Parts: sequence; structure tokens; C-alpha cells
Amino acid sequence: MSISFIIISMIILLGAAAAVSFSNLIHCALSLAVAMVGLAMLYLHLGAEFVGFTQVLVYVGAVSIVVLFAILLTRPAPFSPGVHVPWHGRVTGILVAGLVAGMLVGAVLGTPLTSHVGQRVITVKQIGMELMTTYAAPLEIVGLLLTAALMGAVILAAPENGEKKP
Amino acid sequence: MNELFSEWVRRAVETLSEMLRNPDQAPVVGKAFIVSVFPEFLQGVVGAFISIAALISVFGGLFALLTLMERKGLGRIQNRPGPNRVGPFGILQPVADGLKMLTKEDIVPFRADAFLHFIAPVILVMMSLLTLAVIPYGRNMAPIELDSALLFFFAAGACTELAVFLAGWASRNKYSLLGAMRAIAQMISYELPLLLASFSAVLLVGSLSLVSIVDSQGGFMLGVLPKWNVLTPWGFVGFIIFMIGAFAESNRSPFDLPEAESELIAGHLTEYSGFKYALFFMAEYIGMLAISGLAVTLFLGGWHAPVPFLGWVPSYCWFFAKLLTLACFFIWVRATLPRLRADQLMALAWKCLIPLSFINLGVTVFWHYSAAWSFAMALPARWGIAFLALAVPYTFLARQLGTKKTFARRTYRFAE
Amino acid sequence: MLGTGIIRGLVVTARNFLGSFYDRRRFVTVFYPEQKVEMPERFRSFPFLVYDGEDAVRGLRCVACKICEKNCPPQCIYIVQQRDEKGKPLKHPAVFDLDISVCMSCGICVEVCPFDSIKMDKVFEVAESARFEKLLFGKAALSKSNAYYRSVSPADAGETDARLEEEKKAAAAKAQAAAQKKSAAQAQEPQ
Amino acid sequence: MISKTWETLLVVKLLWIIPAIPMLAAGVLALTPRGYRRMAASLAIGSMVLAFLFSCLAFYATMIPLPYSEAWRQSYNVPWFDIGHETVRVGWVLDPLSALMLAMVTFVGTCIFVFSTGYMAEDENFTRFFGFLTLFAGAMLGLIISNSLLLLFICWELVGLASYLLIGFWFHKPSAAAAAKKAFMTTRIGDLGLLIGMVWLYSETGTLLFYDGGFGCLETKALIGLVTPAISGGTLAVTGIALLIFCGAIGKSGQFPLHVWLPDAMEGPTPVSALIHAATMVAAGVFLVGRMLPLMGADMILFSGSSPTLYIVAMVGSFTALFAALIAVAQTDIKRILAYSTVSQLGYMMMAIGVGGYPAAIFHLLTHAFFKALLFLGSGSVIHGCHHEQDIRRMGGIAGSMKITFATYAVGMMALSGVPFFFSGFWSKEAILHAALTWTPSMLPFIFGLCGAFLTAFYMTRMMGYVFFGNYRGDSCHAPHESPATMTVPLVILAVFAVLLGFAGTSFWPWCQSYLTAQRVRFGWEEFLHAWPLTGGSIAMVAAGIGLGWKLYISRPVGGADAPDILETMHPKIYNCLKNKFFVDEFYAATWVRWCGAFASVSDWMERFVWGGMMRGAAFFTACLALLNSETDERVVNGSFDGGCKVLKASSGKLSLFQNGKAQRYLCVIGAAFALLLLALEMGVKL
Amino acid sequence: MIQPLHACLILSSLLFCIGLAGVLARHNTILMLIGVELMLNAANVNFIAFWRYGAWAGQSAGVMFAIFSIAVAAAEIAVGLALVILIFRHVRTTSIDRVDGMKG
Repeated sequence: MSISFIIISMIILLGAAAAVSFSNLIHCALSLAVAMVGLAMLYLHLGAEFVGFTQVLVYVGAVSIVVLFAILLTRPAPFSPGVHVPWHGRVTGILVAGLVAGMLVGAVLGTPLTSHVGQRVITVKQIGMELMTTYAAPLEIVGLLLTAALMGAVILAAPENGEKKP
Repeated sequence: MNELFSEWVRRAVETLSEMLRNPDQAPVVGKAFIVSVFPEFLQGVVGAFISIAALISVFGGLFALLTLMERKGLGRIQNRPGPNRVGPFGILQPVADGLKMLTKEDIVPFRADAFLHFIAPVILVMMSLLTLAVIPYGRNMAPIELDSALLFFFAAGACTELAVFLAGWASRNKYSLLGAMRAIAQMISYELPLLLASFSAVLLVGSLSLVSIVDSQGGFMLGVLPKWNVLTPWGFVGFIIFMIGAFAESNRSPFDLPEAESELIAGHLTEYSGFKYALFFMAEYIGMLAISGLAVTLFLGGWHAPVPFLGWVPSYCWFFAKLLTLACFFIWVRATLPRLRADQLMALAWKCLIPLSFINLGVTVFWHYSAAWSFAMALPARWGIAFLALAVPYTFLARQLGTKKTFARRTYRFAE
Repeated sequence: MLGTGIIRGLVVTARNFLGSFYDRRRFVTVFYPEQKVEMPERFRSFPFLVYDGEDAVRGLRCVACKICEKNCPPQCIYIVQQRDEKGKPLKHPAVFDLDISVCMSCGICVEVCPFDSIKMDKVFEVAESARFEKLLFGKAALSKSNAYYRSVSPADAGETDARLEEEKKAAAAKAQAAAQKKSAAQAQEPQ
Repeated sequence: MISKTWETLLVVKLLWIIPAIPMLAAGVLALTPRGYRRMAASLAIGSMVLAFLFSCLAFYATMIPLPYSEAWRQSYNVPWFDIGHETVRVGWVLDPLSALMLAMVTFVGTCIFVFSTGYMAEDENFTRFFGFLTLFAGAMLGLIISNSLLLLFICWELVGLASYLLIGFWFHKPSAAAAAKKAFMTTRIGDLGLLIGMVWLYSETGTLLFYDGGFGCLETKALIGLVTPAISGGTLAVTGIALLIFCGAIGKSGQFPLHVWLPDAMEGPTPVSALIHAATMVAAGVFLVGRMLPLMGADMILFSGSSPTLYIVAMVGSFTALFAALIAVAQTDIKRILAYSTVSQLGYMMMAIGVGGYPAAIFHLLTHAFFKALLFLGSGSVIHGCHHEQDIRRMGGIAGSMKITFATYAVGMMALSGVPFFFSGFWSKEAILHAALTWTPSMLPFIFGLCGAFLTAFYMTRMMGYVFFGNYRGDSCHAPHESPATMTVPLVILAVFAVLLGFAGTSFWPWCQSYLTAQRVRFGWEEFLHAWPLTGGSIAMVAAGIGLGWKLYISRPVGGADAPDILETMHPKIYNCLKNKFFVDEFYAATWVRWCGAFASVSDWMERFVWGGMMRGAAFFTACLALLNSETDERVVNGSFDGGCKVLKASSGKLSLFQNGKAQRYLCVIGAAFALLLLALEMGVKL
Repeated sequence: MIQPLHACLILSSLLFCIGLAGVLARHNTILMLIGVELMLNAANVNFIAFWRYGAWAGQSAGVMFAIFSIAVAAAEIAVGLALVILIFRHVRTTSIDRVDGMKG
């Protein structure tokens, strides 16, 4: 475990924690982007170059933008009554999450695993070959899924007939 | 101690003579020498720092030069001399501009998100500079040789969208937010043709690495014509699509809607002043240079010489010559074309460029497979088929873009 | 065909670019502080007061009638009439202030002046470091000789001078006639 | 002289261009707006002409390797995709069969395309029509050249699709829509057999390529593997596969049990009937059987020289030939007569393959394509001239006003009837009958074929009599008129070929047959003289048919539009039976459709009464139990009821907290349960 | 000294639990979606970690899974946010607590 790993994990964890705890939604989405950049750095650190750059391209370049748009599109009407959030709901959630975290960490630490020490590299060419041979069917299915998701999202979010523009 | 010093001097002299003997590799040799001075564990860091320093100084200089060139060039095109006061022929104008920007008051609007307001231009500049890291500037002169360099370029480019949004949102100004939204919509729309156009080069080379893409463009056809991608049908169309996308991505005229001064004050830049504004300016110019560098790398043969007998000129000179040519083209276009309307902008991207770039990808595949043709008229046949496959859809797409609407003649009513 | 228009536009700008190097006549600008554009005859900047002769005080044509002050749309003129020891008004302004920062160069003061004493200048380089003090021109700063007026706008000045001459002549003739009449009357009276 | 490398490398490797050109045109036409009529027509015809030129090149390439020492066949295979560890490969093959078919399809197609520009000139969906036509042409060409059963099947389905689209081209007519549906579904029945046969073949041989340098499924190695019981697990396999594949051919070529769709398919535009339902697509079944001939005849080894598969093929074919010819005698729709004639002629081809006359079958396929396309186009011209009237009883006497059409139609009629010596149909029919005569297992095909020849001559003469002779019986306001040049020029070209083509396969100079079997063509009168008795017999049959037809329909002009047919007055019962096509459709309606309905109603009855009754019984039983229970409850537990009720209410109130619609509450429980599960697992691991 | 594989796994479990906490404790649907994204990414970290440190040489399944997972996550967020916008149009709020009825 190197210093860079610790720094990267701090970025990821702090970014993630910020993403779920800020009260301003825009700040949350931006923190999510920070966490995603951290994750990309982690992938680079682990040698998965392609995944790292894809992570940035997809999450920072697309997903966080979409989230930001959604936030701007769903701002509550002015003078709407704020939602009263019961404190115990929050505490229960955090407690349950903490419990799960404890269990998971315990499980991980309790499992003997050996780490492979040498460097592992996967080139883009290899990935491309794999995608076109072994993973050809998943690739097609993902393509289909993305198309379906695109159309589904458009149909869902498109204004219905006769609906007045907000 | 003395011996050590004399050894160092001897090696320095050797390096210098090597650099003089082989100017093509001079920067590489020089860097290697400087790095070798430092102890082993520092060498990686020092090498990186040298690259960074070189990049920032060169591109900072280019930025300054470009602002000057832009102002002079625009002036000439409009029959004015352009800036000519500071220094001989006004060449110190960028310095004066910089000083002015530095000394201006930094205004942060009341109720603005101060931190985000500050961080947005920083991220923008950072990401623009990051994109410079993977471009091969000369033989053996890519700062980072990545296997997926093109992906890196676009990943870093994608982050600029976020920065633009930040700038718009953090300003708490409706003009800023509108401008930012426009900018994001435009960037996302034009990223597709940009990516698709560059993928045609990737498809043919079979690698995302910019170094190998440049390497594949070395050599000459028939002894005179360079094997640049732009000199193939798919490469030519790809280059044009790429350049249109590049204009839009760097928010340059005629795609400068996000900062349209006459409609949106200055878009997401409205609430920025002083040095932050200068940073935005710098990011825009560096982004423009970076994307021009990518265009040079993908389509214009990178650092390869255009004619065989000029091969002795150092490779990086060729790269920067091509880069500056493209930058001048940017300025030229800015002086020529008026700004598009928002719907025209989107129609151009989605109805014309994206279909065309898909067709271009198909033509690239055809080109790749028809390379094996060996009969007598193979080359003209390839050209002919590729030309037809591109020109016919182009005429159709272009025709349906042309607006058939005729607007009613405007009438003016003067005060009586 | 999409694209041909763009190319044509590029050719036009390129022609302008290259033309700007070999054809100086294309240039619409001059190197300003060194070179200056010859101002047109009718150019006007701000008003000034004309005096005849050498003495800026006694030669001043202004009689402090305040017509210009009343007619000035932005009201940038301020006039105080001079009075002698007894308080009797004299035909001379004690104070004539003109706020350059307010003046809009409309020239109405010139139109209404019955004495041709206020005229439009051609000096436009009036930038100053202080906004209120230095741009409020007083009588001394405003007074300029008729010779100067003749040098900045010769046609106008010539016309004005000629008319003044005419009037003077007419006045003299009238006076002469009156004198003759008077003398004639005086000559008849003794009889 | 062009070198060997040139032809192998270029022609075979680039054979895919031939189907690709019309396919590309179809793609462009699919995107073309309605208004671009001229562009659509020129694009379609241009693509066809281009494909024809390339086909000529391919045809030429197959002629080069003469002398015919061995079968000239070149195939080129490319890997398509990987499934697991298997690589699926497709390819194309160039041999005399595919070269001949290519040339025929592209040539006839070009003629019909040109004809269509005139025939469809007033149609609103002109561009769509040409889009479908080019799609069909591309798929058909792909079918012809494909060297893989998989690729062939894909193209096979594509031509089926194009046929469906074109039959239902005037889909606003309910009859056209129904016919399209019928055609599609009927052929699907056969295609199911083909698909099963294909899968079976793949599982037995491990390849779907026809020719693969000795490893294809039609080559010796695979065939030996198929017929060797020790390897393939049963002698049934080869016969089963062959018969299943033949099922596909039956469906597509309209052979006996599945012929019902073809006459109905005449609802489509006439050029479509000419191209798809006469000349090319329906012949694909014959082509398939011809292509798979090594497989079809492979069980010959098992059954000591006589193949049961080929026996079935011959029987089905000969029966269809006679059966359809009989029906054609009593039809009154001009296109339907031709459709039944097509079915009959396809039966001839099938029969020829079955009796071992494969080259005769293919030769007949070629000649038939030309003269049947000619006849269909001629009928289209007649229909066009008679203002879209298709009933032959309302025509008549138009020979004078439509001279070119009449002349070309007469050529086609004589070719189809087998008028001796100068018409192509004579020679091809002769070759088939000769093959049938020499077939030892049975004489039935020969007899059926001879009867069919008689009937063919008869019904064609009848049709001529109805259409071109006598008086015009249609609407007197509109006189029939000759069609424009775009329609008559293709007719003339096709007529010329309908005559000339016969000389490529005469029995004294059987060039076509020799070319197909890769033998040197020999000129000699021996064959001709040897077969003279047979020839004389068949000429006599044809003469009898024509003479009878002449006597009944031409020498004595037909009375009026509503007058009964002469045959009807002579034998009303038989005529009625023929007129109703032997009641096959009714038979299907009475059997299959009825059975399906009956099965559905049986299921319904079962649902209603048996399962429902059981349910009701169970419910009744439960109700009884409940009654008993309530009695007990009333008496025994009444005292403690209130208390129990209270407890229930309280606990349900508590329980309802878990079902409150708050997603996060649910998630919390899930998370907690997950944590507990992990805990349990960890403890378990520790223990 | 803790093994690198363990470190990665602990990082991913913590990330997962932060996402879980976000989903459980926050009432805004968009924030819940952000939490789900974090959880998905925690899974991705596991894939990459096992690819990098696992004992099975020559396998690229981890990287492939991560790539597919990113694609699926992109689809998920698109549809999820479309749903959120749709719900917002009906009930004018993005709070999950208000979305407890089966009727719009």
C-alpha cells in the first residue's frame, strides 16, 4: 500500500462522503465528479488505463452533466413547504450503513487472500480483440441496452401531449 | 570534487555538441542530460517537471503570440494595422494585456458561490493543459506515450464541460447560466462528430496511441505526396468534420454562441474579471491550440515533413509550423463567418455532421479492406467509389440543411 | 451547395488581408497622436467665446445677455453679469462658466447668440485627470481671439466678420445720417 | 488471354459485388423521398444493368477453363463471426449453375425493371416499388452465389420478405393484404423444414459451407460421414436432412401441398408476378434442390442405387405438374392461368431433378424464366391495354389493336406449349421427358409429364383464343390500346431470347447440359435420332392439345362475357372441380383451419368445464369446511374471539409499518438483514 | 502490513457503504441515485482490484466487466433521472417520501 494509494482513497472517500452529505444538490453532483475522478486515478494506479479514461469520459463528461441538468430541471417551486426530514430516519440509515461497512471490512480482513505482485497491463488492442471475440455477445447486448435506455429516457422525460411547458 | 565537476563539464559539452549535431533530437538529448544530473529516485519527477515546464513555457508563449496574431490579423482583414504601440510593431502587446488583467479588480458577485467561482477557471485551464500532454510534438517527443492517448485527450476535454457549467452556475447570473447551458449543449453535440471523425483515423491505424498514428503517416506516395491522412478521401472529409467540431468545441466563431456578446453579454464569462477572466481566455486559446495539435496529429501527418527534400528540418519545427497554420486558419475563419443561430447549430451537428461522419467511418472501412486490391485500376477505383460514397450523401444532407424558409421583408417605421 | 459560400467568404477576407499590405489607401485609420485627420469644415466640439483685438477682457463680444444660458438644453452655461460700483449692470460677463463634461455640443448657444460672441471650437482633446474641477472651463479658458476663430473655421469666420463689418457700416451710416439730420436740424433751428 | 490468377482472384473474390450493387441501390431507394421518381427508376435499372455486366464477367470467367476436364468451381470463404470456439464462415461460389442463374436473373430482371417503369408509371409509391424490387434482386443474387447454407437461408428469407412486401404492395386492397399474408405464412411452413434441416445438417457435419476445399457439406468427405452409420448414428440422417431441405423447396416453389399461395400471389403488380412469382424466386426452390443435389442423392449409396429422396422429389414434381395443369384449364383470370402454369412447370423441373435430369431441369428453368417472364409481361401489357381488366372472358379480339403484344405473346405461348423445333420450351421439355423415360423406378413421371404437355398446349391455346381472338367483350367505351415502348421493347427482347435460347440445349448440340455437368459438348444427330420416337410422341401430344384448343375456342369464337365455357357445357362437374382448384383451399379450410379451431374450442371447453369444474369442486369443498369451521367458531371460540381480535388489530398495525410505501425503510431493513447475514456467515466461517 | 488487494477491497466496501448511507439517509431521489452510482462504482473497484491482484494470470474478465458495468451505469442513470423528472412533473417534488402512493 503506497502513499499514492492512500491519497487516492482519501480523494475517493471524501468525495463520496461529500456527495451524499452536502445540502446543496449542485455541490453534491460536483463532489460526485470529484469522487469519480478519484476512482479514475485509482484505476490508473492499478494499471487499467482504458477503464480509467473511460470512467472520466463517462462519469465526469456525461453522467455528472446529466445529474446537473436533472437537478436544475427539478428545482422545487418557490414557497413550497420544505420536506420535514425526521432525524431518526437519517440516523437509522447511517447506522445500518455503518453496520454493513463494519461487517464487510471484517469479512475482507478475515479472508486470507494473496495478492499478485507483478505488473499487469492490458492494452487497448487486447481489450478490442476481447470485445470482438469472447465478449461479442455482451457487447451487442450492451449496445441494445444503451439504445433502449436512450429511447426510454427520451420517452419518459418528453413532455406529454397537451402538457403545458413549465 | 574537482574530478566530478570536470566529468560533468565534459558531459555537458558532449551533450551540447550532440544537440548541435542532431538538432532534430536536441530537446530529447537535453532533457536526458538534465535528468541524469539528478539522483536516481528523483529522475522521474524531474523528467516530468521538465516536460511540464517546457510545455507551459512553449504554449504560454504561443498563447501570447496567438493573441497578438489574432488582433493583428483581424485588424489587417478589416483594413486596420492592429495593435502597434507597445514595443516595435506592438509585439509587446500581450505583456501589456497581461499586466492590465493582473492589475484589474477581481469582482466576485454577491451571493455567488465564491469557491466554485474561483475553482472553475482553474479547472478549465488545468484540463486544457492536460490535453497537451499526449500530443507527439516531434520524433520521440510525446510528453506521455499512452496506449490510449486519444481517449485521454477526450476524457480531459470532457472535463472542461463541467468547468464551464461551474462557471455559469457559480456566477448566480441568468446570462451566465444560459451561456453555460448553451456551451454544454454545443460541446456535447459536437463531441460526437469530433470523436467519430477521429475514430476513422484510429480505425485505419488500429491504435488509440497518437504516436503510432503519427508513425503510420510517415513516408511518401510516388515519392512526392506525403502519406498524410488528409490526402485520402475519408481523411479529407474526416479532417473537415473534425475542424468543424474543433471550432465548436473551442467555442470559436462561428460557433461562439455560448459567449455571444450581443445576446448573452458574454455567456459564462459575464461575471468574471481580472485574472480569472484571463484564465478563461488562456484556456480557450490553449484548448484551441491543443485541438489543432490533435488535428495535425491525426490528419496532417504530425511532425512529418511535407516534402522529402525538407526532411532535415527538425521534426518539431514542422509540427509547430502546421499548428500555427491551423491557428491562423482559426483566426481567418473568425474574421469571415457570422455567428450561427442556435437551431442551425444543432441542425448542423445532428442532421449533417453525425450522419456524414458515420458514412465516413463506413468509407474508412472500405478503404481499409480495399487496400488489398491489386488489379490495374485499383487506386482510381478506390478513389472513385469512396468519393461517390461521400459526395452523394453530402449533397443530400447539405440540401436538406439549406433553409427553404423565406422571411418576410422587414419594414422599418421611422419616428415622424 | 453547402460550403461554397464559406469558401467565397474566405477569399474575400484573404483579399482584404493581403490588400492591406500593399495598398495603403485601404487603411481607414491613421496613427493618431502623430497623424491627425483633417477635420471637416463643419466639425464642432465645444463652444468658446470670441474676442476682438488683442485684449481678451475688453475685446470680448459677450454682453452677458444670458440668452445662451437660457437656451442651453443641458444647462451647462453659467453667467454672472458684471456690475459697476453702483450696482448698475455692465455689458460684460463677470463669470462665464461652461461645464465641458455636461455640454453636448449641440451648438444651440451659437445659433441664438445675437452678438456672434459664442462659437464652436474644433478642439476635442480635452481629457483631464479630474472630472469636476478641470472640466469646468472659466471665462479665461473659454476666451479665444477672432484670429483663432478665423484659423479654425475660416468660412464661418469670414462670413461673420463680413456681416459684422456690414452691420458696423450700417450703424455708422445710420449714425452719420442721424448726425447729419441732427446737424441739419441744428442748422435750421437758429433761423 | 486473361491469366488464371485474374479470374480466380478477381472474379471469385469480388463476386459479392453483384448482389451488393442492387442491395446498395435498395438502401438508397429506401431513403429516397417519393418525388424522386426518375432518380429511383434510373438507380434501380442502372444497378441492375451493372449487376448484369458483372454477371457477364462471371459467366465469362466460367467459360475460360474449357476444356471440361473437371467441374469448374471456385469458392471463396470468409469468417463471419465466432461463437464460442466455432467460427461461422460464409462464402460465395462460382460454378456453371450460379453463373447461369446470375446471368439469367440479372438479364430478366433488367427487362422487367424497364417494363415496370411503364407499368407502374401512375403509381404513387413508385420509389418504394423500386426499392422493394432492388431489395429482391439483391437478395436473389445473394441466394444464387452463396456458398453457405446459412447465407443462402438468410437470402432465402429476404426474398420471401421482398415477395411478401411486393404481393402486398397495394395493401389497401384487402385481397392483396390477405394474399401477402398467405404467401408469407405458407412459405414459412416450408422454411421451418429448411431451418430444421439446416440445423440438423450442421450438427451432423459441423459445417454449412457447400464447398470448402474438400471439407464442405456437399463434398465427398462430409457426405461419406453422413451416410456412414458408425459416425452419424443412423441411416435416417441423410434422407431426413434432404427431405427437410426439400420442404423448403416445396414451400418456395409452390409444389403440391403448399402450392396454394402462388396463384393468390398474383394480387401483386404484374411485373412482380413476372419477376418473382414466375422467373426467379419460385425457381429458387429448384435451384436449392439442384445446388444440394449431392446431398439429395447421397442416400443412393444406402439404398443400392435408388435414392428415396429423389424418388419423392420426382413424385411430388410430376404430380404437381399434372395437377396444376389440370387446374389451369378451367381458370378465367389471365394471371391465375399463368400462375398455375408456373406451378406446373416448376413441377416439371422438380421431376427432372428427381429422375436424374439435373441439367435438363436447370435448362428448363432458364428457358422457362424467359418465356414465362415474357408471358407475364405480355399479360401485364394486355391488362394495361384493357384498362386493368384481368378476366379473360372480358377480353377478346385484341390481336388487331395490340400487335406487338400479340406477336410476342404468341411466341411465349408456343415456347411454353412446346411447339417443335424453333421454340426453347420444346427442347427443354424434350430433355425432361427423355430423362423421365429413362428413369427405371417408375413410369409415372413420364406419363404425368406427357399428359401435362398435352394440357399445357391446350390451356395456352384456350387462353389465346379467349384473349386475342373473337370479338372484344369488355367495356365498349374504352377500346384496348397498345402499350408504350418501355413495355413493348422488353417484350420483344424477351421474345427473341425465348426463341434463341432453345438452341443452346437442343438434343443434337446440348451445350447447356454439357456446360452444367462440365463435359465437352458434342455435336451429333445420334441423340436426336435415337430419341425420335419420344419426340414424335410429345409433338403429337402438343399438336393434339393445340388442335383441340383451336377447335373449341378459336375456330368457334367465344360467345359473350357471361356465356359459360365450352368445357362447362360439356362436363359441368369436372369443370367445376377444376375451376375450384380441386377444392384444395377448401380442403385446408375444412381440415387444418377447422382442426386448429376445434383444438382451440376443445381447450376452451376443457378450461371452462374440466379445470373450472375442478376449481369449483375445490371451492365447494373449502366452503363446506368453512361452514363447519364457522359453526365451531361460533360455538367454541366465541369467548376468546374478542381478545384475539384485539391482538390481531394491534399486531397488524405494527406490521403495517413495514408496508408503508417508504422505500428507504425497506432498504434499511434489507441493509440490516444483509449485515446480519454477513455476520452469520462470518461466525459460521469462524466456527 | 496490509495486503494491496485487501486495501482495495476495504476501500470498495467503504465506498459501497457511503453510497448505501446516501441512499438510506437522504430523501432526495437524485441524491439516492448518486448513492446508487457510488455503490456501482464500488463494485467496479472490486473488479479492477481482483483483475490486478488476483492470482489468475492472463484473464481480462475484470476489466471487461468494469467496462460493461460503466456502460450499464450510464444507461441506469439516464433512465433513472428521466423517471425522477417524470415524478417531479407529477408531484412537484423530488423527495422520496412523497412518492409512496401507487397512483400518480
